Amino acid sequence: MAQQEESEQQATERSLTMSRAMVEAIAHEMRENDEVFYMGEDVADYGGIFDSTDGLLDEFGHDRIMDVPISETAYIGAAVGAAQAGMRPIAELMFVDFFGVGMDQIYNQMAKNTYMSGGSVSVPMVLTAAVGGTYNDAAQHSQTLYGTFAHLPGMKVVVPSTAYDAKGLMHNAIRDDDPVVYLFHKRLMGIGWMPAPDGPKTGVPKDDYTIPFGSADVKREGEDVTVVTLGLHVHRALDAAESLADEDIDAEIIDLRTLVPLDTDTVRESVAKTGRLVVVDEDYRSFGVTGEIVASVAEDGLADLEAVERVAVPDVPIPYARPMEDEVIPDTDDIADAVRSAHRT
Amino acid sequence: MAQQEESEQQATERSLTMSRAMVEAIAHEMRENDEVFYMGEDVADYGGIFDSTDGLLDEFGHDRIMDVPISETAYIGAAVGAAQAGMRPIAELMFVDFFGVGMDQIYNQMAKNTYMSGGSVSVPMVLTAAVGGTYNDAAQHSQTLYGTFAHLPGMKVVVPSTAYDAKGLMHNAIRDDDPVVYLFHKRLMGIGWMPAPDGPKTGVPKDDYTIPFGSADVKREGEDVTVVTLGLHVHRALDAAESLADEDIDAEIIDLRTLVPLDTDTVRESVAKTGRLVVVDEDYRSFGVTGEIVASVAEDGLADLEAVERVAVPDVPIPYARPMEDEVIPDTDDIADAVRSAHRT
Amino acid sequence: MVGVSELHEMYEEMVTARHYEERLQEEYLDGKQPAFDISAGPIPGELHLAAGHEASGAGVCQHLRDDDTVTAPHRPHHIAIAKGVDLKRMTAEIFGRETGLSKGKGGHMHLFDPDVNFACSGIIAEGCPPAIGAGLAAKKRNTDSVAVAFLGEGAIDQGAFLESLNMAAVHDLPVVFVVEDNDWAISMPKERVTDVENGAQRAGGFDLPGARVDVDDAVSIYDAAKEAVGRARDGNGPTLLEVQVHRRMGHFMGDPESYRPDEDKAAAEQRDSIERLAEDLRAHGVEDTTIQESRERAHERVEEAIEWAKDQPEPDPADAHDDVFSNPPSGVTESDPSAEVTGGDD
Amino acid sequence: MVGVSELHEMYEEMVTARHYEERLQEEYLDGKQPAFDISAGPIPGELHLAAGHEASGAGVCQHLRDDDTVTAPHRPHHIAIAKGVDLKRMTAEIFGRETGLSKGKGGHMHLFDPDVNFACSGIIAEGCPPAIGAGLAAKKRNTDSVAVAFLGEGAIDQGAFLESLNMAAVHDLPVVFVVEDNDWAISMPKERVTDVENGAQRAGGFDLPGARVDVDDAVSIYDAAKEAVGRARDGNGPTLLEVQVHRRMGHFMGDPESYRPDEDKAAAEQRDSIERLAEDLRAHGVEDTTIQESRERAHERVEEAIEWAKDQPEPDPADAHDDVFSNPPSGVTESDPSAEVTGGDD
Ligand SMILES: Cc1ncc(C[n+]2csc(CCOP(=O)(O)OP(=O)(O)O)c2C)c(N)n1
Ligand SMILES: Cc1ncc(C[n+]2csc(CCOP(=O)(O)OP(=O)(O)O)c2C)c(N)n1
Ligand SMILES: [Mg+2]
Ligand SMILES: [Mg+2]
Repeated sequence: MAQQEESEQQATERSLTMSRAMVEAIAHEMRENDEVFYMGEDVADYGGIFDSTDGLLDEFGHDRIMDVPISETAYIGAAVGAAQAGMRPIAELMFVDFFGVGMDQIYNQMAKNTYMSGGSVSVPMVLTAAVGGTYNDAAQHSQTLYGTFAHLPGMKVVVPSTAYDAKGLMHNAIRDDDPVVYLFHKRLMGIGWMPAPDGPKTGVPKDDYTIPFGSADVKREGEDVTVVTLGLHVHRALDAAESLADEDIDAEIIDLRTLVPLDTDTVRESVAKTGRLVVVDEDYRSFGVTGEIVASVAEDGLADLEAVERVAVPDVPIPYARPMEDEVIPDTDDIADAVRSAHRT
Repeated sequence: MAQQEESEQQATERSLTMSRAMVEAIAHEMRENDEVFYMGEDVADYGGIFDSTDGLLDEFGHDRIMDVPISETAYIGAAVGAAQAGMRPIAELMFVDFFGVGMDQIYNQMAKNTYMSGGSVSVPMVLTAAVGGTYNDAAQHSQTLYGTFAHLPGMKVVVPSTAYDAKGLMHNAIRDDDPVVYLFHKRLMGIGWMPAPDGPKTGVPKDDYTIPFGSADVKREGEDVTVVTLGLHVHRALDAAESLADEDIDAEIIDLRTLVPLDTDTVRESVAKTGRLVVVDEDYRSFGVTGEIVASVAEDGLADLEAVERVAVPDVPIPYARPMEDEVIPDTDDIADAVRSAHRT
Repeated sequence: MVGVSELHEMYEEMVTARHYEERLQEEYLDGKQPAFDISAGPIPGELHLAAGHEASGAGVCQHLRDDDTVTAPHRPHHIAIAKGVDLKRMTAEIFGRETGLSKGKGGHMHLFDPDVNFACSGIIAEGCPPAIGAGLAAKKRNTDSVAVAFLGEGAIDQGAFLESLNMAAVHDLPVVFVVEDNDWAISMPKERVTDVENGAQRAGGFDLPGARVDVDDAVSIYDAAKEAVGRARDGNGPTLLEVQVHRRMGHFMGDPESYRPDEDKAAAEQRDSIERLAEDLRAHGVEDTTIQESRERAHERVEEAIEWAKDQPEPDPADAHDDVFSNPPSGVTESDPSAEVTGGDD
Repeated sequence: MVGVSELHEMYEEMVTARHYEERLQEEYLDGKQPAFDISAGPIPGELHLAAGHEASGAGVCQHLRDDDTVTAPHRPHHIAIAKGVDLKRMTAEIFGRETGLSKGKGGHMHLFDPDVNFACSGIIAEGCPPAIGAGLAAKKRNTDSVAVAFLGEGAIDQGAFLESLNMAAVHDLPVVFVVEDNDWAISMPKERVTDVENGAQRAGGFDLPGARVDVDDAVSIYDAAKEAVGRARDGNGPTLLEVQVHRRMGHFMGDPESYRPDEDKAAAEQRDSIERLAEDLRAHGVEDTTIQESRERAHERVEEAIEWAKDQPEPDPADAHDDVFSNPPSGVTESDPSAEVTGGDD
């Protein structure tokens, strides 16, 4: 009996890496629904360069875990066509940095067909892509491009930061009737050769569950400064909050989880409390996520705002060498500095 | 004598449409420099669908005004290669909405090669593209996409609003050693079949002259509210200012002219004076230009800010039918309303 | 061999399509004369008419069922008519009315009729990948539906098309690519943009069968399409088919066509596939009066559709905020017309 | 026929390239063993080594001058060496040092050496359009320089390549496309992604000449490239050339290659183009000692470059803010290291 309870406990509270959690959701949906399939480069025998499909080939075979030619336009567009025919394809863009070779299908077809058809057509597909730097892969393989996708209407944009969220958001993404861009950060996946920080590996229920889009998660409550962030930088912000606590600065950390829809309510409520806003992301600084969050608070909560700081990649491509990559990707110290500065104001 | 003076006066103060002014700059640069050439679809015999190359074929022939296959990736990339070889190509993307078929060349090569080479390579090319709506061309042919290009580092982004600026900015664009994205608004060009408003047709000196990038133009001085805008909406904002003047609201209108580099100084100075900021553009509202302008002021001039309003295309693709297109593209009334609302605060 | 009743069907479709374009031209230019202003008149936006392309739509779609998918490019009307798209709602869409296929949101380059699996895209060649996706879905579901992607000869230089040929071939998808060669891509003649005279030659590089129909003739196109669609339906993979058609009007309405030699335009007008098909019908013993009746039915159908469309209400401006998503997120105020929208006209 | 001195040059280049990759492998894995952590060790980032591809770089570049342009893909070292890229600065770049070709900003997939007109891109097939642009520039300037785009066999399904074939053909550009067929695109064997066994077949669809060298042999590649480069240099237009090579190491360092049959890997290791070329040299009467001297010179050159590179300083973090533009706008504070940069480490 005790043993069974323990294993049940384990069953619901196993710790999984983000990649295992994501794969578990995909496998579940594929079991439940014959119309779900996965297309991408090296997703079959390799299991996804970043473990996004690891193990799926064995259960589902090459017909449902499909390696495709290096023709992003053709296969992402094929996903659009299959989705419009009622299937639920998942198409993987190996690195988000490659969006430019398939962007017309992503944006002019996938994202717009529902609107351009006046709603008579739906495009229930998921576009997955690996994002992020921190391992010196340089300018064409290290970006997050969060802002680029969030700016263009017609796509829901999901950025999980933990295994628990990755699973629940993936269930939601596959079941959603709209195109969802699901951006997973390489550094969070828990890949053998790219050690993750501690945070993303979390307890994950075995059963399926969904996390609704548009609900930000308050990862840490705090009274002094609101830090809004997502992806890898949730963990860096939490680390910063720990060290700031020693200085009696109490930071509230908000993980947006989805950019479209954007949960501005949670952000505004927090700023109403703290009066100080620091936005942190791993995308380029200008014309992107940090600007939007600041502007959305300034529009409706200007009176609450006493200080604003943005921490992001300066407007330069990601450099290769370590000292320079470290320089441009915000780290815990950069976040702590910004919070201190906001707190001083 | 008097007659000669008059004709000199005429010569320097002829009124030109924006398209004539743009073509005049291109022709001048092509005469001066054999390395300048123009590539695009229908730029030769047709003269550019939006008159961007009208008349150039006659003087320069098919070798320098080149029609190319409908292969945006190939010919924009060819421009990158020719530019790296030291030529000064101008490549035209017929509508900016088609960026997705050539975005990898635009962004991963054109915009990044200088940085990725540590500065050993330059890419002195101009990418021209027609932008904008107001004539019911629907979701795939009506966008400005200002924010998308401005967000991604490595490109200078130019948006002229008058013939005078169009010429001076084009001279600068062709002479600049970096990739310049030159976005001309169809509605401003003065095309026979798409009547322009009054503003863009201006006096234009016959000689060549440059307008430096990164210098916003205060189109109208005012004490009460700062309106920051660009492109077509400069003229709509000026119209709004006229009607607001009758209500004793004195709006200052700033034309950004370039998004990269961005002249935040002029904006901040103006807001320091007025305390009220309205940002107007014809791009999608979220994660774009309006957010950036608001955030950049909030960061450094929060204390000055008493009111903030954004007027932009809501986050929907551009609809076709007139009442709906009119609904989503900001008009003079929308701008006036926003200024009033900011003024009231 | 094609039977007389099928000839007859094609004929009526082609007459419908031709008359449709002529009538749209009239309606479009109404209000745009003498000075052509793209924003004036009852039909907004660009308009690409397909007069001279009718044989392609009719000859190919004759082999298609409602469950077969078609993707069409910016010049879609003749194909839509042949595929059985609801003519009234399509016309209402072109006039930008609320009861249009897309509630007025799409316009003439973005016609979607899920009932007959018809879709468009205004981006050159970008209808090809969704077509192979429809083919992939058919294959996965083990049905015998097929997908047909139509494109212009100017589109055969675009990556989206070329990648699609390869992917269709390697996955043996039930897809037919139909290239409508009207000799022009706006102002660019084919020989300026590719060295290949026969677009079907592209197929060889990917090991799928390619064929070209050199005459603008519905029966020849019917025959070639029969083979291609049959191959797809029987599970034998994709085909690339190029068919010669003619552009009888400008690229879009308002096109001065000053780049186009007069002889070329005149020749396009002479080689009339509709007249040719009428002769075929006569050769099959169909009476002139019967042919005339067909014409009249077609004309009536067009008039009815246009009349109906013009009677339809304009969309409510606030509708612009709907339909971004099939499943709109509850938190997104921007697409909620009742919310305050600063960019709007409320 | 190739002369013995050219054979000898190629041999030394190939040995240099092979030893270079072997040494980089060692350096790269240093610090990444026993647990492979991509962020550890002296060489950061991904590393795609070209052992087994040497014959292609040497055989093709033997015909090139400094003023000819080469674009290479993510697996560029052997090509760079054959093209005469500065080996020391290239190595410093790979080690991420300040004196690297790109001051440490580019890394091994983004090697640029304008002195010999060499460039790379890590995006599949996207080096092709810039190569045709270099060809276009040569043609416009009336020089006899040529451009060569290298790509892998996995890249022949990508639009950028296919569009480039067409544009090079229609403008008769002095360009050679060299497809290095190593049988694999990461884990995907060629037959999974295209129906065409011979990649050069793609050429037929665009009316440019195509040729394939079926054996991983420097002399055969030299001969085929001589014809192709000669054609371009003589103003007779582009060629598509596919050459068989072998991937002796994983796709990138750290690739478990569990998808790859042991026999395939073993076979790749057997068919060694370097050994083959040594035999050719011997057949031409070159002494073993001379060959051995070549090898030693090559090894020394590599060791020197690596030693030099490892001695070079790391870049200053603040340098990250420079070089976005050749002509930095004065108003842009973000790329000014002296300005306050919140996203930085200052
Ligand atoms: C990617 C892209 N580039 C350019 C255009 C602009 N454009 C619209 S139609 C057209 C010509 C198409 O020619 P073709 O494919 O032969 O079709 P046709 O118009 O002759 O029927 C062009 C260049 C576009 N819609 N999409
Ligand atoms: C557009 C694009 N898609 C995918 C990738 C990821 N990728 C890098 S190398 C590679 C395989 C390339 O195979 P091949 O062209 O045969 O070259 P090889 O690695 O065998 O030398 C892939 C898919 C990429 N870099 N760019
Ligand atoms: Mg055509
Ligand atoms: Mg390969």
